[in-house]
Amino acid sequence: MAVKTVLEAVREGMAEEMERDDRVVILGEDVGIMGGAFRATEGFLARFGEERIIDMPLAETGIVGIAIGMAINGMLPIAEIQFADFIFSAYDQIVSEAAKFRYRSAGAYGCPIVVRAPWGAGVHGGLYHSQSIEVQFAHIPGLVVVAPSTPYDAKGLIKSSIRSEDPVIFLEHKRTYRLIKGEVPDGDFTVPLGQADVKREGSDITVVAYGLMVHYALEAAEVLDKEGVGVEVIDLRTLLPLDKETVLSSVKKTGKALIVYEDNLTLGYGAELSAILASEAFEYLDGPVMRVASPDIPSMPFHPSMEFNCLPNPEKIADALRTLAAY
Amino acid sequence: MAVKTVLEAVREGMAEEMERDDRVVILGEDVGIMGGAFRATEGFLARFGEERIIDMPLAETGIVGIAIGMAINGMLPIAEIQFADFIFSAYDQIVSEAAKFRYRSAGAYGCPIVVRAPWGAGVHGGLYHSQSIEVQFAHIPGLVVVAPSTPYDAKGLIKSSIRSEDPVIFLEHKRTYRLIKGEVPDGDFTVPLGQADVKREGSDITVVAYGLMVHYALEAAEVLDKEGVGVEVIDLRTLLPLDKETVLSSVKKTGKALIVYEDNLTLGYGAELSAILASEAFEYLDGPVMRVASPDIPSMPFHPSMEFNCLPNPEKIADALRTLAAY
Amino acid sequence: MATTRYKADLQIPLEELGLTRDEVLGMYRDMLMARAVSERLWILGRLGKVYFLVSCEGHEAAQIGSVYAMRRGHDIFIPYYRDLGVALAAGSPPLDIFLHALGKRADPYSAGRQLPGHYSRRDLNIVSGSSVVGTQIPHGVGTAYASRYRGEDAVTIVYFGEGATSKGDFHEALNFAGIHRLPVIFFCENNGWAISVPQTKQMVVQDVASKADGYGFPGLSVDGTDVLEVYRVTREAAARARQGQGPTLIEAKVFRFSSHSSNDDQTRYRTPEDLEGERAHDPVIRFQEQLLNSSVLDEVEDLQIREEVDRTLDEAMTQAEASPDPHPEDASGQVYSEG
Amino acid sequence: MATTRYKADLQIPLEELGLTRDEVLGMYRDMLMARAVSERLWILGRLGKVYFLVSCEGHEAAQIGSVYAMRRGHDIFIPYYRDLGVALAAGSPPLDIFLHALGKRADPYSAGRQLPGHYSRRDLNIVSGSSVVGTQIPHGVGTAYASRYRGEDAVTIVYFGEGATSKGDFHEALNFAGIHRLPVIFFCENNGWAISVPQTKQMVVQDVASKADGYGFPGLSVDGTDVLEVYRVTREAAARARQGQGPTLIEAKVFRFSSHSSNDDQTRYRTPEDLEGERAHDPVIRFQEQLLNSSVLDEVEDLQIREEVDRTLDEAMTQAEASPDPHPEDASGQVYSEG
Ligand SMILES: Cc1ncc(C[n+]2csc(CCOP(=O)(O)OP(=O)(O)O)c2C)c(N)n1
Ligand SMILES: Cc1ncc(C[n+]2csc(CCOP(=O)(O)OP(=O)(O)O)c2C)c(N)n1
Ligand SMILES: [Mg+2]
Ligand SMILES: [Mg+2]
Repeated sequence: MAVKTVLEAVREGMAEEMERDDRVVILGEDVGIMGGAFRATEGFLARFGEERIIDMPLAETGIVGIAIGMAINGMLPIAEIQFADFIFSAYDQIVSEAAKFRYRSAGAYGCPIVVRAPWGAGVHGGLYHSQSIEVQFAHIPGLVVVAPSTPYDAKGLIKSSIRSEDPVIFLEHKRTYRLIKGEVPDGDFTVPLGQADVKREGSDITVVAYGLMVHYALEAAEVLDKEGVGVEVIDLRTLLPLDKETVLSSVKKTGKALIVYEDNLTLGYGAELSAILASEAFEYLDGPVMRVASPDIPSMPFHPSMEFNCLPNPEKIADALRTLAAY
Repeated sequence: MAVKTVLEAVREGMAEEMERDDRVVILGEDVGIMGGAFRATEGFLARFGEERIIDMPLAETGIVGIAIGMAINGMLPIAEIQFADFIFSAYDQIVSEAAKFRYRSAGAYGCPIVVRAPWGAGVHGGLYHSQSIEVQFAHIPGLVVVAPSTPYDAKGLIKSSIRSEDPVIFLEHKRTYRLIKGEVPDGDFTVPLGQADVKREGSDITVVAYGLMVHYALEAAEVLDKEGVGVEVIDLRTLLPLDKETVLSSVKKTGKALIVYEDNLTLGYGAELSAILASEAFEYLDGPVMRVASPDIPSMPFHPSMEFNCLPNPEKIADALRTLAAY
Repeated sequence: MATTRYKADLQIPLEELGLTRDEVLGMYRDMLMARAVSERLWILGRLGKVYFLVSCEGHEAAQIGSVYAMRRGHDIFIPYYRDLGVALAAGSPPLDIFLHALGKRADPYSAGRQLPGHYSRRDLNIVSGSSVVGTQIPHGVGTAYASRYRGEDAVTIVYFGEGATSKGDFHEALNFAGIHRLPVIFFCENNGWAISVPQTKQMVVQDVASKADGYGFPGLSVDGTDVLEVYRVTREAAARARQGQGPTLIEAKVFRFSSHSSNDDQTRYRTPEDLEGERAHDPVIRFQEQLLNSSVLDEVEDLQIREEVDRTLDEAMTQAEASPDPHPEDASGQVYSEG
Repeated sequence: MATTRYKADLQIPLEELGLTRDEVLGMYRDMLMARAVSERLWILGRLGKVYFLVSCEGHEAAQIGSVYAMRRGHDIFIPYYRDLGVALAAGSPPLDIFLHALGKRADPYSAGRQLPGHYSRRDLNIVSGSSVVGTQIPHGVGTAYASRYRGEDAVTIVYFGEGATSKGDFHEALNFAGIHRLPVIFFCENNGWAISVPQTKQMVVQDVASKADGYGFPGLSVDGTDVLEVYRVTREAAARARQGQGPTLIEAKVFRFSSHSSNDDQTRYRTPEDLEGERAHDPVIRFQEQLLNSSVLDEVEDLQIREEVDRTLDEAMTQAEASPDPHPEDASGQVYSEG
């Protein structure tokens, strides 16, 4: 086992699947000779050739729409959206088409595409290179939405996503790409879709997070530990379908829940988690279901002083945990 | 005062605003000689001329994108999306552009467009003429999202929306168009954006709804009334910005809350309401926050037997109310 | 039938076209069938049994001529809502269409989930579509890529109206198909109307075919009421595609005889003269006359074929109407591959 | 400066062009300024003071020639991220650009909210843009509609790269503009690259200009390193637009001298010969030679202008760097019209 970054893990996972199954191809802007804006497909063009590593014209509807066509004709395409912020012009193809193919054909046609999108803030990307886009997809039945936080999960989940017969939105937090390192087995292994992971056990408060926020939550949990509060950290990993059981059983144990996400608060992913807890764990709750998220502004402002003021961080999470602990 | 339908109310409101202010124009597919798929602009072409009633090519990105350009150059365009289900190819223009113009220009440019979209199920429209689309917009700071349920509100709110300096997504429930009638004053009046309306008072349970579901909730409330349970029905009217105060003060009074929406359950609008209640009204809750919504399927199936099985209805609402009452 | 309007067609050059007499009669039967199914759907509509329909009347020659030019069962068909004739000719029998229009449980396209007009049969390579105009066009580019990628010589034909050419999906799809010279035929059924919006408000150019110029492959306009001409042009495009010479945009100029759909009333926006005038271009009558005049068919056979069509449809309709409705709980399932 | 490469330009026909000497020197100064601002941004980038930049080097003639052809303060400019030269020439001084690039509170474009390269000044009719490629194109169609609707003769000019022409937004916008013959100029700065994707993988056609055919209005290709030619062509398009003759698509063929942005390294995907070769097409040197050879400018004046540019930038940079950063709480506000 070697220590790898999230980026390396995604790259390795894709490369292995491409070796394994020649139905897998990658299409996106600059994925060829340049190896992708973040270098996720570095070296792929030389290794797999132009037929499988397709530099696309600048047109996201086309990228996803064409990937859909490939998928319904027997291929397993991976469509790369250069930044998650640019996925919205492909929104119609994803929501009206990919998500509904199976249902509308009563099971005759599946649509096994993977749409990869680097998302998230903390990189001074400004309004259009920072966005969280998960709820727009996690609301849509028929889609699978994945958001790993560690290199291990990233590799295991990209492999499961490629093999899945359903359309997967695979969200790679760009701040974690090079920042987060961890042990990743060489060679084949998968992490199942739809399963959350308890990244840290604790008995007093449950924190639910995904992506970069998992790491911030773990940092905050360490701090609270020193203050005598046991914090359990759940990494959802897959946002749709949600692993409700893991969340419910943790909160039934701790009685208190904090949900952390970097998207803006209103109708962010944490809203659904709160709703589930308020209805299905009501009798177990010993305090309000709290959320730490970004404020309701259209997107992250560019200048770091403003950006960092908006983003959740370990301090804000620790503060919320203290409030809950004292409740 | 005359009795009018929701459709007539919207039409009248638009016509009055067009008379009042020649910056108002309407653009959309078939809005001209045909008067719109639902006849919302019937007679407008003859009355206001081709420059103001613009039959558009079949291209939603263009319809909204061009409306945005008009708006930033001093006009007050109303873009009609023929069915809400077709708004997704304009999603990028709405979310990346309309919603962010003011923020990204630090207030220099506003984007006063109104995007009207007939939404909702119950008309045997099948997968692509039935959808609820509100959360995809109500999650986006910078947008105003309006969803009236009565003719009075429809007229008052369309007028406020047209006059608003912010981009408004105006959702007209197509099942209410001709079904729901009510008194509507002739001539000018407005209903303010951002204010919920208590459509029925009651002391035991609060139901929060919007669109067609308000009427179903009122029906269920009548039934429960006979069973001795007092149900308060809040019609949100505006979904973003949300009138949190009205909801919170009602639930603080009743201690119990049911949220009804016809979108699929997961990450539907009710998720946010639940989350707010679970965090800000926690101490007042005498029971779980319940939701009645459609199941998590990609959209409404066509055949009425399946469609009606999916949609919330007065019986399902009454059942949930009974559960809450007994809690 | 007294006057022969299409003298020029007196002879049908079967050999030159590469068609057998049986195939030509098959085309004719399918055109009659498409027309007759449409007419029966209107009746079922008026009886309140069919909630919604989009008819193919006026488009039959374009739809059926193009399908016959393809290798059915091998090539890939991506129809849009108006393509009843495409579905039929590609092998989906009228029973399918009635089951679908009635939203029956046995509807092979969608099990009663989709609004009528959404043809789909995986076993016949007919691809499921949405109601969103234009989204299928990039799909056709992707299916063509996949066929070529595997070294197969299947060609994709993707259908749409002239209104759909205004959408970004059209542009993005054709652009990519041109760059990669993919085996795909873009088949536009130009009836001059997108519901109430006439072509002059939809585009400046006279011919949709000319839009191909910007994508670097041929665009051809063809009289879409002439089934054999549609066949010829499409067969050439398919041959080019199969030989690696890339895409073709075909524009079939047709007429929309009925209102846009059962929810529409075209007398609101079209003049009586316009509506009257287009009846002179009935593709079914035109083909009938051509067949009779060229003696490929005689009047007795013609009657036999028509009676056979009627019989088939009587049976299909009866069977479809007797078929059970979906159960309420059929609304769930097939959201994901598992479950 | 020893050899004169552009003999054909020996004379500058000021009168024919409708330009005064001052205007021509203004163009020259703005081109020098745009280049120099870019160069300084790279330096600030290397010093870690500027996080991100997109340079206009190689595009200066196209950007500045086109702006001078418009009525500044009256016509509407919709730039994209590479249009530093457009912003400058349209009246936004270098101080603005530095404040913006540094994300300062006083950044007049966005108060430090947008990534550098997003020019916007309402008082100068420079319209705010996003980073999403192509979305601004329909905006330009809408602004043009509004101008004409009010009976004003303002023309909109909207800028984009050749990559943007692949997007649906481009197609939908040009289609509508053609139908309504709107007073808008679509100005494509074709540098042959969309980050690492060469034009051959972006489109089949040689000239972006030819894409206008499908929309029924003129498309013109112009040497985008020749500022006066760009000026002439754009002025004609603006005159046509003002006279109600509709849109024009102008393609200025330019070179991208630097990597796509400060995050990119073009040596990864471009050959040294390619990169070396394009330096021969420096629009700034070309114009300088033209001015000197035609005696519109002498070497002393040239030096004076350059010194003035340097002085202006020294001052602007110092002032910008000293300007306060945004407060953390500046992140809120201006989400809605109230509050
Ligand atoms: C994206 C989208 N916008 C609007 C509609 C509503 N609509 C359905 S059919 C149609 C007209 C289509 O015209 P055309 O493409 O010419 O096909 P035709 O019906 O004439 O065969 C419209 C506007 C839709 N289904 N999808
Ligand atoms: C919709 C969208 N997709 C992808 C990107 C990422 N991106 C930024 S610039 C660019 C290339 C643009 O090329 P071109 O339009 O030719 O302009 P140039 O930079 O060459 O001036 C890409 C792919 C984006 N900003 N927006
Ligand atoms: Mg049509
Ligand atoms: Mg370029």
